[in-house]
Amino acid sequence: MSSPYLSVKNLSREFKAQGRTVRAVDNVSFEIPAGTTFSLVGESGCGKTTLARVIAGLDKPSAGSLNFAAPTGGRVQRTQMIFQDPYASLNPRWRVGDAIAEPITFQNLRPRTEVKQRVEDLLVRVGLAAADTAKFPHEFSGGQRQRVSIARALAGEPSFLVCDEPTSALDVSVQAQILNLLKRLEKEEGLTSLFISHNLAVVRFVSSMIGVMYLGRLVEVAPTAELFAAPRHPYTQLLLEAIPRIGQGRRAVAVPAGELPSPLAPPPGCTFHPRCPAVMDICRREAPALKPVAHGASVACHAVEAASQPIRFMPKAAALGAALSSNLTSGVPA
Amino acid sequence: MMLRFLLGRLANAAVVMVLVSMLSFSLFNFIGDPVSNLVGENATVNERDAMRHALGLDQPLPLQYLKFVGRAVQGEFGVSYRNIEPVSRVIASRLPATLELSLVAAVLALGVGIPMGVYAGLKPRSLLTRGLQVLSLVGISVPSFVTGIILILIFSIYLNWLPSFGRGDTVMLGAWSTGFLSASGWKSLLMPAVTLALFQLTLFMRLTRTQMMEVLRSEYIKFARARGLRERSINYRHALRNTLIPIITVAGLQLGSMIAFSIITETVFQWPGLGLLIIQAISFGDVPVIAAYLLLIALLFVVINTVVDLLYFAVDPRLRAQR
Amino acid sequence: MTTLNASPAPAPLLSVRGLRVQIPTRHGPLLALDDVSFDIARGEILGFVGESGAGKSLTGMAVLGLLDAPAHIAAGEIIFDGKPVHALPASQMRKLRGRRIAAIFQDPLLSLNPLLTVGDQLTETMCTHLPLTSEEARERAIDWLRQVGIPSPAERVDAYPHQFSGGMRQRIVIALALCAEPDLVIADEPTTALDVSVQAQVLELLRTQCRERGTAVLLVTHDMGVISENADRVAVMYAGHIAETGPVDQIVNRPRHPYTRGLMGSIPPVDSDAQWLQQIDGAMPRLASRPTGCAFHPRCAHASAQCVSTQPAPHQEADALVACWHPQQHAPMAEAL
Amino acid sequence: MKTLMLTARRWRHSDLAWSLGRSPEAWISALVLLAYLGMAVLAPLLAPQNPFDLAALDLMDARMPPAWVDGGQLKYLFGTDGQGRDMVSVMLYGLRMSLLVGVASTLLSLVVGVTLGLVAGYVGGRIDNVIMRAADVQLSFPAILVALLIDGLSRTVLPRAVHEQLSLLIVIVAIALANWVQYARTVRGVTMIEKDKDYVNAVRLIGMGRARILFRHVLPNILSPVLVIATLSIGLAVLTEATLSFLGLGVPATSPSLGTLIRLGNEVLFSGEWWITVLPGLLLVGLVLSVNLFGDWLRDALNPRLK
Repeated sequence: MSSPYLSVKNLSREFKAQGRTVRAVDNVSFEIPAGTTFSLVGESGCGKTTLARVIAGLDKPSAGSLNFAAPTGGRVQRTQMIFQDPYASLNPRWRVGDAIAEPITFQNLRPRTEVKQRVEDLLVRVGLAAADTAKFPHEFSGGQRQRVSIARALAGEPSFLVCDEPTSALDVSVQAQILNLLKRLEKEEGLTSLFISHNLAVVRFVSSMIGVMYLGRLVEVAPTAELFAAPRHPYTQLLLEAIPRIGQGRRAVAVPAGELPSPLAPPPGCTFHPRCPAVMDICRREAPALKPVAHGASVACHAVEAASQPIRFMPKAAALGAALSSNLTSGVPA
Repeated sequence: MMLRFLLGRLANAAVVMVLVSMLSFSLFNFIGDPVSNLVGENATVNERDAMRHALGLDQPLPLQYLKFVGRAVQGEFGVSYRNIEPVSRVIASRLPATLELSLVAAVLALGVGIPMGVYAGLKPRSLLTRGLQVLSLVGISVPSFVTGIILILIFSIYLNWLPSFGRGDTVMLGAWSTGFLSASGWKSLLMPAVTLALFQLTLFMRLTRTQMMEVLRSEYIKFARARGLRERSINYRHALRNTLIPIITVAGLQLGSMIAFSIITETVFQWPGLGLLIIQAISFGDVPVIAAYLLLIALLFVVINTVVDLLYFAVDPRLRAQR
Repeated sequence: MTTLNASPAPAPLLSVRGLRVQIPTRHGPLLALDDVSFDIARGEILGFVGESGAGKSLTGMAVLGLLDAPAHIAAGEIIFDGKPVHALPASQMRKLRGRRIAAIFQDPLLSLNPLLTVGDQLTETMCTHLPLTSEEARERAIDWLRQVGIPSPAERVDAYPHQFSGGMRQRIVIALALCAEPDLVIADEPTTALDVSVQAQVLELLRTQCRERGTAVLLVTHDMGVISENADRVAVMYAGHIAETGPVDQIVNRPRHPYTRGLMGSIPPVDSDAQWLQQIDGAMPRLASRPTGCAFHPRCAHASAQCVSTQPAPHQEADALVACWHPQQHAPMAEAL
Repeated sequence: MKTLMLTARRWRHSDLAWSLGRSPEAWISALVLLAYLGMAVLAPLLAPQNPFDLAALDLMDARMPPAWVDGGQLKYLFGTDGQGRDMVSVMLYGLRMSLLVGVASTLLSLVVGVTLGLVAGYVGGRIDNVIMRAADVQLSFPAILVALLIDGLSRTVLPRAVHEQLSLLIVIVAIALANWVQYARTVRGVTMIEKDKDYVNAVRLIGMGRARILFRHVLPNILSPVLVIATLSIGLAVLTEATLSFLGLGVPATSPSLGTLIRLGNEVLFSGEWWITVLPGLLLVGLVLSVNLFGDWLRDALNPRLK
């Protein structure tokens, strides 16, 4: 395991809302080895975007620390970010060429004469045409705009890249193009990156290490293959089961009870206990700490700690055979 | 929740009132040397000092300010230079005229403006709506004094149906002189009220129309249509209710400014209200009246503002019942 | 326009033939839907999948008669329960909506009127279409809230929409759609705005409620997983045209149309590791710049002169209808990657 | 030069030019506005008589009706006013004064309002609170009243002679002070939305300071809403000036504006000389109407949602 490029220790971020303090990010710690992609996955309100903004430096943490190791190969520690909404991540009144050139000129990464050529190279590298420099953002599709954002991020010659749901607003075929592009560029540039998403399939494709977040807390961290092969935390199992599968037809999904509680009033103790099938007394009182288990994974759950080997909280959904044939017999009730 | 909202509004109101009272206090003391007005230009120095002492102007500023506020609270604003009468009595005698005029104008503006706006919002293509839009454009382009003059030209000079100035004969109800009880009162009230209402009326119409069209484009109206609800219910029970909520706040603010607009209308029609009083006070430099008027307008604005907020709170369930 | 094979099954609840929707713009009329034909049987869940701008929601709105002006039906017919409805006067179409054809929209936070209680909105919908006194309607409203899984319905019936979570609100929207007992529900991206755990619950609710009542569903979504687990048959839309229609198992596991195959390939797998996603280069053409012939030909590896010149008519391939001159042999998807 | 060509080309194809051509109200009001501007600028050349050159006035011609009314003379097309001044000339100069004050005060309130709005929106926190509280206090006094108070009080504070020279400046400042809140609030709203947008975050990541981001990135995006308010508020400013002059508090009598002319006319309304007040009134309404018409079109044309 190469030395961690970024290590996050007990990071928290609180907000004042309607007279109450809300801990959007609650005492999170993890490390990202150099040159790898670490993903944070979770549903809305779990704090992954807030955490990403703090790590990128756009927001200050309320507590905890964040330190980058010195990048290898004489590079300078610089962070760049790719955002979710392609329509808000480019200044509508600026030509894309100027937007890409700005990080270069402002941080004078290139002599003035070479800037124009550098911008054109970057555009070609992300799959656009050199002549696009003079165009305005409204002349591009969503997918093309994300390519411009990627080109602008690369222009800043970052050593660390934060991707905040970069493909959630895109259609599937365009998403595939952007994910392939990101994967290729990260390898070529040797970037270390943090990837944020609510889609486990996308996360599986891009990352080497995955952290699952629930209501501001990191409930499970594991290498990608391990997390999908043997999910340990009940919430991770719930997430994996709930994702609709393709090609297996109707499945008897054990639909998890309860609603996602509002971050304004998190339940006491382990915040997942109201929805957990193996809830114990201790779960209602005390929040479990994130403890390492086998194969480089770590999990925060009293039940897992207590049990000797992994527990199957959620029954694996049995495929109900092929989808109903077309002559409309009334289907087996799910 | 409701209490915290109320306290917030009252605190806000207090801040505005303090700021305005400081403004009017500074008017009172630093502008137009009150002493020379009372003592006369060529008074000797010690006569001036005696007067200054009598009026307590030599005391430290904050003390003077507190005494000023103390007196203001009891409605004591000193003596009007122009009418040599206590300011409070001058204002009290003029208040009913302005309030009655503004009330009728407000009813006219709301009663006609909003329904026209609703109609224009519901039927954007109809001929009447186009006509209303042209009318509304003219309405906000014509200054109220020009409207007044044109009305006087037609109805007073040319047709001689209505008096072109004054308030007609009024009846005293205790301290309140009202023009509502006499035919001539109403006849002289008609034109000024229309002049005052026209500007606000067009504003309400345009506002209601835009808001109505906004609501009609919303998702819950589309869902209501998808459920096959009757057009009447969609337009009035669903759309209108959601349109009126934002209108309340703006209507409140606009009615507050109605009082200020009355200045022009009262000047054109020589309507014996506060508007005319303040014009005369300004051109004469009658500082106590100006200062008192300032405080009164600010108080009126703050009261209307708070009432509007409370109304907003009462009507919109999203504010009232927190989850 | 070919006639579909008159399968022995009963007459379809809804049958759409050669539907063409035009949107006049300053650059001339745009063809948003081009010769769209499909059937929905009673109690069947037909999925409509495709990328944004393909025209799937537009089809739903055309069936409901709620096309936003200036879009309008330029040609084709919509037969509902044997009667043509595409040219019905507004007053008659209104009676149909809610009572016979209902709708569910995407964003639960916007679909409910914020100023009326959920009870009011339910009772009004029922009283508009069903002969009920207000007490009966209120009773049914509470029962409906219970059926869609709202806890303590008797108290919550008088609550306002902002007092419910996103998932709960979408359940209320489903109740509102079904409470007038329609035969067909147009569900336009019903769970796109919800989190995955809540999405599973809402889809399961929609499926069971419609199954129990024999209500047919036109399920419009861009999520192939939602289609695969919920739809009986599916139509794949591309640039205002149906590329392929058929039973979900055949379309998902043995797609014939190159676009469907490309679409399936570009979906990141959940249950397996992938190094590279199959990528369809280029992007779906905007309405204003639709290519001649088959709209997919510029991005298709198998395009021929015929594809460029004439638009392929749908023809039978096993149980599916494919609009392509060179449908791919039915090699299962696994090898195709 | 190249960028000018580029922008001109972009303008011709843009939606703005297209919608201008399509809506008659827009290009008619645009033409009328240009005509007004031309009349105002060329007033000295167009006016048959210099109303301020007392020698040229002939008291005998005072209060003469317009040419088409019996008793009128062709020499004074619109008749003459109480001091024998030719109505056409005095109205042209009046228009010039009204436009001058209207545009000047709008520009002043624009600069003040936009700057305060930007700072309040971008910086937020206490400064935002202070500015918005000031706006609240300001809002409690409608524009006319604020202008009135400032103008009136300056009349009592400054000695008469000084007041005469400065009165033009005072009126402009008074109207500007009354209208800045509109700009401040709109700009604050737009700035608060834009500053959270990702393109601002992207620039913050390369270490650019807040002020530079404000002017390089946020400012260009608030121009179109500001432009719309500016157009509409010119009409309002002209109206406010006319009202002040009508109440006798506006521009000095030596250089009358349309409002002053209307006031002078109003004093003689009852003795039958209706044209002295009606004609300047119509000119004023025509100006404000075309400004509002053009402003309405501009707002719809620039409104992204309606496009």
